[in-house]
Amino acid sequence: MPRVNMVQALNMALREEMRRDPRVVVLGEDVGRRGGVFLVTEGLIDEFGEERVIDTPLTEMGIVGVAIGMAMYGLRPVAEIQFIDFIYEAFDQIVNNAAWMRFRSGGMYKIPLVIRGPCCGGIRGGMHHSQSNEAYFMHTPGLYVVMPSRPYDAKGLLKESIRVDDAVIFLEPKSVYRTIREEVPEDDYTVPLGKARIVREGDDVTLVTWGAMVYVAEQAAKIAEEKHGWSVEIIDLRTLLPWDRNAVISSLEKTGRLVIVHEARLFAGPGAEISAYIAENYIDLLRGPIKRVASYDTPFPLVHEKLYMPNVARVYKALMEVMQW
Amino acid sequence: MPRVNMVQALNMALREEMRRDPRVVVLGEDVGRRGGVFLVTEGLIDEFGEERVIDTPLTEMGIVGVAIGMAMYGLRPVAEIQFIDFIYEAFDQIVNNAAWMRFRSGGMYKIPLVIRGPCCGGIRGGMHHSQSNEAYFMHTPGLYVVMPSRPYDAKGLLKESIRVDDAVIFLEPKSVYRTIREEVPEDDYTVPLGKARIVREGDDVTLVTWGAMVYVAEQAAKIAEEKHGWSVEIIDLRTLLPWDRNAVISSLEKTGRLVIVHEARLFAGPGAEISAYIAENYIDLLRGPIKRVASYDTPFPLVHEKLYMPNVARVYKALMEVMQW
Amino acid sequence: MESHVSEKVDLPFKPLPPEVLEEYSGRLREALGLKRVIDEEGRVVDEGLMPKLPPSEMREIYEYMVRARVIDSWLLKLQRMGRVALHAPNKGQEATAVGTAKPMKPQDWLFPSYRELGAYLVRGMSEEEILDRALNTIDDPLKGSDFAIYGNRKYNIVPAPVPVGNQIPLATGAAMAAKILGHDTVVVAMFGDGASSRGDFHAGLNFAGVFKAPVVFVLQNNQWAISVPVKRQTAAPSFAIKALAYGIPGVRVDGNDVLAVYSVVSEALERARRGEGPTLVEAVTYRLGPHTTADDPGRYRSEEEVKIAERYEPLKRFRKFLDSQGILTEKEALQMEEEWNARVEDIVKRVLEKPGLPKDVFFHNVYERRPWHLEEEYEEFKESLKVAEELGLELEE
Amino acid sequence: MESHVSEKVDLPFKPLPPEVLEEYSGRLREALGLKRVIDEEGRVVDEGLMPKLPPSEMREIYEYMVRARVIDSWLLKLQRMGRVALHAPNKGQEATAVGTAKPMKPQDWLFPSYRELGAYLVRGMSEEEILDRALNTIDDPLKGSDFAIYGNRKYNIVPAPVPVGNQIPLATGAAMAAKILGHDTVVVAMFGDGASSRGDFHAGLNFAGVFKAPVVFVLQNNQWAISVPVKRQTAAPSFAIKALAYGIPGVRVDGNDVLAVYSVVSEALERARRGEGPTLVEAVTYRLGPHTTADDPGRYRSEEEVKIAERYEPLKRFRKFLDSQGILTEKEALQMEEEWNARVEDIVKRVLEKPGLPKDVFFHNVYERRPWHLEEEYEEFKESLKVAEELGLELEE
Ligand SMILES: Cc1ncc(C[n+]2csc(CCOP(=O)(O)OP(=O)(O)O)c2C)c(N)n1
Ligand SMILES: Cc1ncc(C[n+]2csc(CCOP(=O)(O)OP(=O)(O)O)c2C)c(N)n1
Ligand SMILES: [Mg+2]
Ligand SMILES: [Mg+2]
Repeated sequence: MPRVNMVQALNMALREEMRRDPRVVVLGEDVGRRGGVFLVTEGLIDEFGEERVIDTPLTEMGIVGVAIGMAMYGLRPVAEIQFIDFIYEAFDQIVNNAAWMRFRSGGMYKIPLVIRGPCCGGIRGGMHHSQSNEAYFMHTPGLYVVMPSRPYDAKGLLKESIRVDDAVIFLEPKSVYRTIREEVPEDDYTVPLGKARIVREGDDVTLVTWGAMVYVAEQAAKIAEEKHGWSVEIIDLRTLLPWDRNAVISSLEKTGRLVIVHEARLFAGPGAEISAYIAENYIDLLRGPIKRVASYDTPFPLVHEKLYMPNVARVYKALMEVMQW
Repeated sequence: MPRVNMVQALNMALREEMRRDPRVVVLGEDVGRRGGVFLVTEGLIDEFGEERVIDTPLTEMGIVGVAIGMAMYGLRPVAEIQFIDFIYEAFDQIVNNAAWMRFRSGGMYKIPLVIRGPCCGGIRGGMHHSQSNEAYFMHTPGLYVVMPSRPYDAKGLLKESIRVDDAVIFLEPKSVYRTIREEVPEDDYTVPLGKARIVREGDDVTLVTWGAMVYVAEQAAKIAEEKHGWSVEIIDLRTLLPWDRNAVISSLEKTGRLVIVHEARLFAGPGAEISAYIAENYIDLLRGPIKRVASYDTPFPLVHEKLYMPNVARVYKALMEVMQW
Repeated sequence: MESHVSEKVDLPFKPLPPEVLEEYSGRLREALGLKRVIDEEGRVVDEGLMPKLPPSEMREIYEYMVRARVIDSWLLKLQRMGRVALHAPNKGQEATAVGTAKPMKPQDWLFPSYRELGAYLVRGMSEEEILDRALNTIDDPLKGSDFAIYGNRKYNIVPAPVPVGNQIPLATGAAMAAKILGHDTVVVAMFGDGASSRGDFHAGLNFAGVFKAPVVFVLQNNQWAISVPVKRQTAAPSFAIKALAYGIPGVRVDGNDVLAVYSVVSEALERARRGEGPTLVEAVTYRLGPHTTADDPGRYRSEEEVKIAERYEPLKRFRKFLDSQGILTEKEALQMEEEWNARVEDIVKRVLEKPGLPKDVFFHNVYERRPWHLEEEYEEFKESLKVAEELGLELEE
Repeated sequence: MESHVSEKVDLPFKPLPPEVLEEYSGRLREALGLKRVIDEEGRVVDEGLMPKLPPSEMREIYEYMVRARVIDSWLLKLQRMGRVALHAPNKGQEATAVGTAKPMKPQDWLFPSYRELGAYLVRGMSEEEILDRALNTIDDPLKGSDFAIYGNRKYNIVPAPVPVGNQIPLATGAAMAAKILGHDTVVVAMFGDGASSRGDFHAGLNFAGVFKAPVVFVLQNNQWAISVPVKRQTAAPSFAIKALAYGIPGVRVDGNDVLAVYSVVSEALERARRGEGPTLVEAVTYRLGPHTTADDPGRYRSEEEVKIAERYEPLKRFRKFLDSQGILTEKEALQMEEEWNARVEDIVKRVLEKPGLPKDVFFHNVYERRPWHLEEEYEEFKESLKVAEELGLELEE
């Protein structure tokens, strides 16, 4: 089994799916000869040609709109948004057409579309190369929202996303693109949407997170363990819409304490739903209040991004707080 | 004091502000001769002329983008979105320019802009004339998000929104436009942003809501009172970003029970933040879990909308549930 | 690596070659002209553009226009009775709708806007289906999703979006897909003058030009976008000229002349089918009715204006032509209209009797499989109906 | 009620009058031609278009181009040293940036993109301020908000958006505001060929046409949008032709000929100032460097192509002209460049010593007044710094 990084794993997924199914096409800015600015689509144009690996004009509204039309007609497009921060021009297309065409048409048309792109901070990307905007999509029924944290999941989730018959927003934490390497099977496997992964087992606190925050959480958990002997169970949700309630509940049955960590902003952010849902429906499982750690409610700054995003100190502080209970 | 409906109150607010400050201009589709499709801008073109009451081409991206440029230059534009459901084409402009220009420019440019339009259901408007999409804007720092429920507030909040030096998303529940009439002063008064209104005092349950749901809440509260003698305190938040935490906490100090009712969809919706925030920080005030009542996580349907949105039965049911504690 | 040095780097620092100027001068003329086959009195003014159709088909075309007019007036009536949520009348624009759909093949796809009754009929949708849709009966193919839209996969008609114009890039995408799959399919997108201002128009036409997609864009310039006149929509002298911005041909045609629309759209369909790419057709027409049943045009346009526009009314005009050609007399035409009126009246009666959609209809067709939270909400929904019953609450009016 | 019967209802059913065709034929020629004052050897080819500038100003223009080149190369160096997050080199495009900004008046507003160093300098921004920005020192006027953007209210330069092109409708809006307020202000928006595909371009130019806004759009066609060549951006034969879609003039100019750019932009500014509305200027140029410091152009374009493009390099070309006119010898020009290089080196040293922005900088400038939840987060932030200290954690690298 090759040891690959996330970019390579994503590339494998695309290549395998394009081989398997001639209806799969890739489109976006610079996905062809350039192979994407992060090289996720590298080499695909050589194997599949310009008809299936399509460099487009510079408009996210156009890329997504055209991809929806392709999906309706019978292709299975994977549309790349060069940085997910640029997706807002396509917001109308995503909400009104990608997410709601099935409903609008009484179920006659489906949109098997993946909209994928690098998200999240940690590479000094500033306001528009760093965002975690999953909350906007989580509030949009008809979509799936996915974010892998490691190469294995990236490949399996992307393959699965290409196969489902609804539109998927597929967010790739770019700070992980080349930093994590692991063994990834060359066979055809998928990771189901809506299933979390237990990153680390533990009995004292449940820490729910996803994307690059998995690694920050691991560091904070290690410190907590070393300093206090607490064992932290870390759950990587992997899919945000729908999120894996059962995984969280099972863990809470052991721990009774919940910390949610995400890179998206706090206010009306993705963690709010999880926190509210658990406190509303599973209060009996909780020893004390839930704690969210998130980016602050400001635009994403170029400077001091590590202070802006959840960092080890902030996660550790949250663990300390919930362990009071 | 004249007894007016919300459309008239909004019209008064615009007229007064335009008289007071020559920098205030109105723009949007059909706002001129047509007076807006709901007549909120009726007659303004006669008093202020085509230069200040501007019928625009059909593009929300253009309306909002141009309005932002106007605001930067020194005007105080009020941009109408004909139905708030059509705002998504402008999402990039709203997030990246209206909300974040102050930040991007290190505080050098401010955007005194109001983006207003009819929202919410109840008039058989179907998928695209019924939405409550405040959650998308609540997750966007730099914005204020406002929704009045009655003519008096509509006038005072709109005037205040025109005067603040940040961008305001001003949502008008169209089912209330002509159904509620009340005395509205002809003088210059404003209602501050971020301050809730106690619609009805009560000791047993706190019901937090806004917009047209205030009236559904009132009916449900009446039934609960009649049937069980429970007294329900209803809080109309009026501003969602920021929301009036103090009003909610003071009420919870009495009641210890919280129901949140909104027309927006449940999942990752506006109520999630309020529910999560209270349960995370004020658990001691709560006798039992919070309950959210919201529209279902589907697109807004043309048929059976009264079953889709929170209705009296659903709110009553929620009150029953929290009164178990 | 494919170098594009010679055409791309050397060239840009020179004026474009004279052939380009010539080609675009020709396009400019088409974009600023007006193609017509018959004038407002039904007299033939351009034999060359006359579609080669047998009398029976001419008659059929007229019949579609009549049927569009008849069902339009019934929808208006039903809206006034409170049975239809909203209707966007197509009175005055029947020639464009029918002239566009008629030359399309069954495998072609149509992405209409909300004002194309004539086109739906031509593609096989029946009055009954239109009424099922408008009245949201149990047979509504779109299951009560939105108002004023019609569509059915059976006829390759994609239900329109209510947000103006966002079907345009979808049409381009479908056409690109058809091309990639090697299908003999052409896609047609219909929309209004107002839609031309949207980002979607820009993206849709630009992609179509770049990828030579087999798509025909039919812009119905009916002079108004609700109360906004075309001069407020664009400073360009025509909408067809916008095609030049995308490197595609743009043709301005009299949209109230069904034969001219038929001809121009036929040619555009054939170009697309031959692999020569997209065309923008501007059909100049006039909306004789209100924007929708919720509109009050008296606020923004004069009756005088409408009266002038009525001179160009497409049915009367085509009828005069048919009469003069001995294809259909005025009397036969009148009779045809009466017959359809009677037929539709019967259908209306029948459809009004049908039950509505089930109460839980909106819980379907959100996803292929409902996620757990929606499933939970569905359970809560069913319980809430019981609570309502217990309380004796009438939740719907 | 203003009736627009005669011009609006009667007219559309006719071809447009011949004057319109004539006017647009002229516009078509401008949009497909190429205005130049000097050729690549610096020889005058169009005396009529030669701006009437004294030698001192010609010299000054060259000096701005040199300064742009010098600061550009320093930013590249600093990026490679890891001190600048990202830089978008403007090498090869100096003539467009300087030629656009030079004829602007101080009260005019500039909405640039991220590649306009020459324009910032002309409007008064110093190398020191550029470096403060790029290095995010304590004096960074944009307070560490985003990379690769520059702006300052002092100079009426609005910091560019990193999302390509969304400044275009803002520019139109500012111009409309200036017109409403009766100010003698013209607004200039600069952007690339790629930006022309965005909905914002469409909306911004369309509004400008409809409202005759005093705005000049300078589209820098540098042949590439990262790896996407212009033929993939549009099927139109030029970008200037897109102006016709908005009823405004479009002029294609040699963007590597600073005198031609100066002339064409001057004229467009004057038109706007006279109340005659907007102009689209397509400046044909070439990006000689990588897209940004994160790019690898070897993946998508050949060195051969870049070599050909270098023949048109704007500094050398203008230098030849200045030399031939006796305004500035090649030697003086070289010396000028060395001087600036030395000067900037000193500034760089000084700026590198400056402290950075305070840790809490991002909590400012979100709102005029921080709402309570952000205030709470600010408190949490301060505490988290203490926790980090206690733990001995180094949070920033
Ligand atoms: C994105 C969007 N904005 C606004 C509206 C409200 N609206 C409905 S139809 C219409 C005018 C459309 O004009 P046009 O495109 O010319 O089509 P017509 O109605 O004349 O056929 C407007 C503004 C909408 N439906 N969608
Ligand atoms: C909306 C948006 N999409 C994608 C990008 C990524 N991106 C940055 S620059 C660029 C190309 C821009 O090309 P052009 O407009 O020609 O300007 P140039 O860089 O050539 O000066 C792209 C795709 C972006 N910044 N914004
Ligand atoms: Mg119209
Ligand atoms: Mg470019």
